[in-house]
Amino acid sequence: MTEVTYEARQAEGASTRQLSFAEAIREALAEELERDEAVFLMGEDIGAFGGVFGVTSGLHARFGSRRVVDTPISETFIVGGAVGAAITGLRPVVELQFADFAAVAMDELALKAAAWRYMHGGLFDVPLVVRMPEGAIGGAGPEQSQCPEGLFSNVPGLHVVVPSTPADAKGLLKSAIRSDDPVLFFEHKVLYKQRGPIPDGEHLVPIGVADVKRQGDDVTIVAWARMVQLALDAAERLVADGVSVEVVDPRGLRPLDQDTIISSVKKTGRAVIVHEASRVGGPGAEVAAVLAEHALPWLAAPIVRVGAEDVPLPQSAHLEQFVIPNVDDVIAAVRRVMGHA
Amino acid sequence: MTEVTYEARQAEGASTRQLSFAEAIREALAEELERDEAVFLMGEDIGAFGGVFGVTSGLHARFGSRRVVDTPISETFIVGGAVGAAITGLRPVVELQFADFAAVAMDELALKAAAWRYMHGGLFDVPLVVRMPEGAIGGAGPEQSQCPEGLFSNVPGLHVVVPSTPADAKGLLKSAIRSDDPVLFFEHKVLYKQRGPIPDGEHLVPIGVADVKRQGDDVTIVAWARMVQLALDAAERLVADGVSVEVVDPRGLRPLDQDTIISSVKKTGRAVIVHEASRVGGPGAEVAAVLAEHALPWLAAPIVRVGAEDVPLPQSAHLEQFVIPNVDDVIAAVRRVMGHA
Amino acid sequence: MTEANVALDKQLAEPGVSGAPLRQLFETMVRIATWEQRLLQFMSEGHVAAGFYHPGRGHEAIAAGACETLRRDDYIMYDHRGCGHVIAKGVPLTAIFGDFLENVAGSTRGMGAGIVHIADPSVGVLGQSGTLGASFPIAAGAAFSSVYRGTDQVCVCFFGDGTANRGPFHEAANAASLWKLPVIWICENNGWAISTSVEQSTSVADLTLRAAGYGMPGVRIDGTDVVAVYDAVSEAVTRARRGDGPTLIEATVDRFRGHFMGDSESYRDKRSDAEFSDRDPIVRAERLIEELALMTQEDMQRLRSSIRQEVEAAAVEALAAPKPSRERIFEGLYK
Amino acid sequence: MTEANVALDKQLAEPGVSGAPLRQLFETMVRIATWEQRLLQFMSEGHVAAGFYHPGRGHEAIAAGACETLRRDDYIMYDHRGCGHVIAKGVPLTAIFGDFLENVAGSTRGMGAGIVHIADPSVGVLGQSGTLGASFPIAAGAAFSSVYRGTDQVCVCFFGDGTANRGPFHEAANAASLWKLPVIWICENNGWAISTSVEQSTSVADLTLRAAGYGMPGVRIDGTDVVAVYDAVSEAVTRARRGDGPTLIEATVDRFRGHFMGDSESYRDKRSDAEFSDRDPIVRAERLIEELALMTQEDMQRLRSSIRQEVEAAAVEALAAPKPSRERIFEGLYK
Ligand SMILES: Cc1ncc(C[n+]2csc(CCOP(=O)(O)OP(=O)(O)O)c2C)c(N)n1
Ligand SMILES: Cc1ncc(C[n+]2csc(CCOP(=O)(O)OP(=O)(O)O)c2C)c(N)n1
Ligand SMILES: [Mg+2]
Ligand SMILES: [Mg+2]
Repeated sequence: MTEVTYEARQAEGASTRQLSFAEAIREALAEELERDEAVFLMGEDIGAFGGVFGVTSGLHARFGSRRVVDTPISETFIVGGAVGAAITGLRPVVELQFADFAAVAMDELALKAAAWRYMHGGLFDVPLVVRMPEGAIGGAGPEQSQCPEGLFSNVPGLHVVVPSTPADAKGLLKSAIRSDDPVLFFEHKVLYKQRGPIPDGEHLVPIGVADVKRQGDDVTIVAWARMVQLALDAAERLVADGVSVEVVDPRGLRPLDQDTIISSVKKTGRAVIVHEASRVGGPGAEVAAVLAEHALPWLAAPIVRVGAEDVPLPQSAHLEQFVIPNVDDVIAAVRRVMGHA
Repeated sequence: MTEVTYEARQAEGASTRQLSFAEAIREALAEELERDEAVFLMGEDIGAFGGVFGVTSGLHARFGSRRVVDTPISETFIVGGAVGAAITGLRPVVELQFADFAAVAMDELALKAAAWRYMHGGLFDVPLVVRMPEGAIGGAGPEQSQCPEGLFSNVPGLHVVVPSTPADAKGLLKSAIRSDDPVLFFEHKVLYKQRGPIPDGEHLVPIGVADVKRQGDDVTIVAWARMVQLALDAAERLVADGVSVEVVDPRGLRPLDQDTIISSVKKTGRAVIVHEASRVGGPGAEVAAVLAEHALPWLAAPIVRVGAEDVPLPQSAHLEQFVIPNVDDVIAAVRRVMGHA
Repeated sequence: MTEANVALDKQLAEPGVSGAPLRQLFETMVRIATWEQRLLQFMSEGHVAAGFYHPGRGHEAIAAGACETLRRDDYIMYDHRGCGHVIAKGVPLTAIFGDFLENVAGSTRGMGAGIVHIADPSVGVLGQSGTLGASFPIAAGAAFSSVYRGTDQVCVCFFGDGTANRGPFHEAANAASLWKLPVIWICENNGWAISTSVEQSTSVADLTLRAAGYGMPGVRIDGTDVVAVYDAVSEAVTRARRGDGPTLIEATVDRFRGHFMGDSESYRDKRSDAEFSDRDPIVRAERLIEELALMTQEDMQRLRSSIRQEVEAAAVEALAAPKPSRERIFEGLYK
Repeated sequence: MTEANVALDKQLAEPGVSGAPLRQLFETMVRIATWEQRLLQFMSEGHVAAGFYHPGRGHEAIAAGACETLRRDDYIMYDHRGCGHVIAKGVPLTAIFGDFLENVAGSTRGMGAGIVHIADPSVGVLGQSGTLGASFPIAAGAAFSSVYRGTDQVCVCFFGDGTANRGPFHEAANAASLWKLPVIWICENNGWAISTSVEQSTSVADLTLRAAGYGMPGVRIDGTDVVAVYDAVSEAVTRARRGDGPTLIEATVDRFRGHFMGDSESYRDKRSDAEFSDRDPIVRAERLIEELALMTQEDMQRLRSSIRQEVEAAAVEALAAPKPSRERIFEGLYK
């Protein structure tokens, strides 16, 4: 497994194919289905229909209904059944149609998938991936728009992976499928159509390793999923202010790559944390806490968290925009930590 | 509604009755059942049996099966049904037999109870209390020992209440039952038998107001539920070291009484956060984040969080003790922030 | 088949119109379909986003027939398929348009419709759960509440065939039957859950087979026959009101416009126009009305055009309302 | 009642012992009961905490009869009631004692038993879910896995009457029947879930009425009759192995020692000794063995005492093992 660093990625960028985020995921699924007979997909409408976001499109035609399985609307079965399959030798990759539906299979995710091996003395592997399309898309409402990855920050036994680029999505998903541990894999729905370079050949990205998406000196923005693009846009616009922004994408929350985040903040002395989930009690808290524990003497300014307002996501697309963070919010936060408030 | 301050509580201490934590909860339930016909209790074995921890003992005999309702083992019905009752004029107080079972009713708690009013335009009240016995009791295992209050820190629409004394339990529960919002009410099982003074007469404690359980100058320990006693014990033992510890009990996580916590830390310059849930990604992160945002210049030392190890709670009582925090861990943390590490 | 099952089936097999107010049922169905037609126009005009609406065309008889048997203070829990339920239960058309237009004329005062949150306590419309299946326990809880409060309100819970396989059905159905709560479970079986056919998702061809497992009657009806719906639900409501508990009704029906607006339905066979009109509850009611000479073609035309006007007026009124300002997001969360 | 239902009932009504290996079944039951007796001694000696153990006395025939029909590589998901299932499936007694003693002799290598986590993949014991009901989908998933892998392993899922009302049953039962997965659902109906009687919790008196709702046979048997259990489960296993899908078996039984050790059972009527022995599966098997002259009283005594020795040896061996050190808590979480 080769670790893909920022520099390597930049270097290879030119020579590689362009795929959308959805295509990259599909390619990872196809490659792993091809490679390992124990891998199968299961979920609602993922078969001939290709999934409600088209991610698994074509896989049913290629691999057949034994490997790509449409299920009833039964999320506790989808996840719980996958746990049963995983502890008996298979490598299920299941899809919850919307990440929000984690709530109807919470026990299956947080206690069955996560703890089965541990509570049964290490006797089983649980090689299970749960793919979860997440995030606001303009009007899907509080039950089909959340970014619930933070719910699992406190669940030992799980890996929580949240890619922000097609290449990361492909490389991380392949690592997830090969992992003998359960992995929750969050895919921001807005990213599905975004394109980016994909390295040729076998491409694996290790779980739990952050990626510095942009280097800078004055302030560190920790952001993941769709917020990485916001952070990069903010960074670009802040160049005019003479502010040099570093963007660290942890690419997942569990394990959280504390070292990369801490080193970056030790260098810049300032931290802004950006996520789409609501700010109060949100997943950024852990990042802030880690910094308050390990980087306090280096912090030249209070940490600022940017996240959604402390309300459920309104189903009105008009109101939704007022709730989730935008690039201006990120810029304002950076200015605040820079003292330009 | 009278706010009960630390001083008031101390003053009245002498003249009041002593009740156990369980008795205090029972008294609150009885008083509210008596006061308001719309209040009813629902849960598994809470009727004639009095609940597996005996908390509702005697209430069925006094109020009958209309007001104190035994249910099937059906947690989605218990919580979801309570939402249905709450939006049609009743004030259900339901019990999940173990707080861990929140996981099997997560959608009902986090999206139905929490968001029903909001997503339906404010047209309904959801006066619902969910009582949840939580915490490690020596060998109940990973599915019957958790302190899952932190799962709800990021759920707008809920109140999250976690009392540590009989008086707080009574006063907060009564406020919770009278609230028109949904309240999750966590009761640490180890506290059930512990006794403390209860003010005579109507006793209400407002939700979202922290209580300074001990005053001190050098370091602030933020702790709740069973950990308050650990913090107080640690404080007592640290007197010998010449360390003066302030113990702030937020008495709940949502809303989090930031002001009290921030003021205390501004005074002491040092913060230790203690909870029984596991440390990584745990509920203490939000407290640390709030301090990193609002009290950074006052912090003389990095924040230290004390929580369970980052593993599920082993079902072995012998191993459990190595996982959850004890008073020595708290003392070590205080010494660390005091620089005696 | 349970006894009650057989009894009801027999009764429904009798020819004629029972006591159903056919004219009224027809009117409601036309109102539902006309409302949806106008919503589609809002979509093509760009006023409403199309992707989140799940058209109800073909399902009108279930909402109309069922709600006609209810009192204003009875409750319903509806689902994402169309807006027939809330229209039939009496939520003002302007309010429903306002929800889709995401403006303050909406029932949710600007929170929008989404998928789908419309509510009106004054007519017993309790709202919807976007996570399918969560409505089951809430419906049982509302029914519990009416018993507790000593009213005889009933609660109708509408859901799809796909949703029938969610676990909370089991918990809610057991509790409701155990305590003889006044719930009527109405499964609108349109044969599909998105792209997944009921044969692919469900271990029994007849969902009413599940009723006996809870000790309630199960009744399978043609959900495109508004009279059959009215009769079956009337019986179930009577039963529920007199304290005899829930009924499970499965109404078979056709999903005319795909799962969501724009669904190409590549996964299923195309149907002919004749097949559509045979499964069109409005066409079927029209035929019956003519047969029974309850109204002339002219009467029906007049009715249609007056409803078109009513709907148009509501649309115009709704469109005039403003969207809420940013502050709206902070309202209605806590008291 | 379904057809398969009737057929099985008829077969079970025939007198005689079918092909059941009664001697073996008796031995397994005695082993289960003797093991539990020794565990209680560990409790009174203070080696094991009493509060979390849910004694299985009275339920022995179900575990013994069911597991006797299985191959070593077949799977079981058991529940919290006693340790009959894991004993009958072949987990070494020493390992089970070791789990309760929280030491490294245990199957979970020192993690302890808890409520209850014992596992042994080498004999198909997949573990248990402390949140009741979560075993249903896991069992269906294991059965899915054997079909996927092209083996003919079956999975037996044991659960209580109270747990039967959890939602995941619905999802798992539907999926298992839909795909004809080799699962056997065995409900051990002891009439109680803690203090709540089955009448108070369940809307039907006969849980097998729920089978038809999934399109599977439902079989109700006397769970204190080990031969009836063996026969019913044999039939279900055959059916499952040949690809005809799940069966729901409800075995009625008596919970002899209360919900947990120390439960005063103030909530139910006291039973006489005669009532107990009539519902004692071991006493009943003894009577049958005598009747059929399969063994003499002496034979049985010898068997009992040899099992007592076997159990005692396991207890002694287990007790000698050390508790793990603190580092154990960091093992087995991630790979
Ligand atoms: C718990 C849950 N799972 C999946 C979905 C996504 N989803 C929305 S509509 C739908 C199909 C519903 O089918 P059915 O119940 O038959 O209703 P129909 O659309 O046919 O009217 C699905 C799977 C959801 N909203 N909630
Ligand atoms: C989801 C869940 N709810 C409640 C419990 C608590 N609980 C443990 S055993 C039990 C009773 C189970 O009754 P039953 O299924 O009939 O099994 P029995 O104890 O009678 O063998 C309950 C309620 C649990 N463990 N999990
Ligand atoms: Mg459908
Ligand atoms: Mg039982």
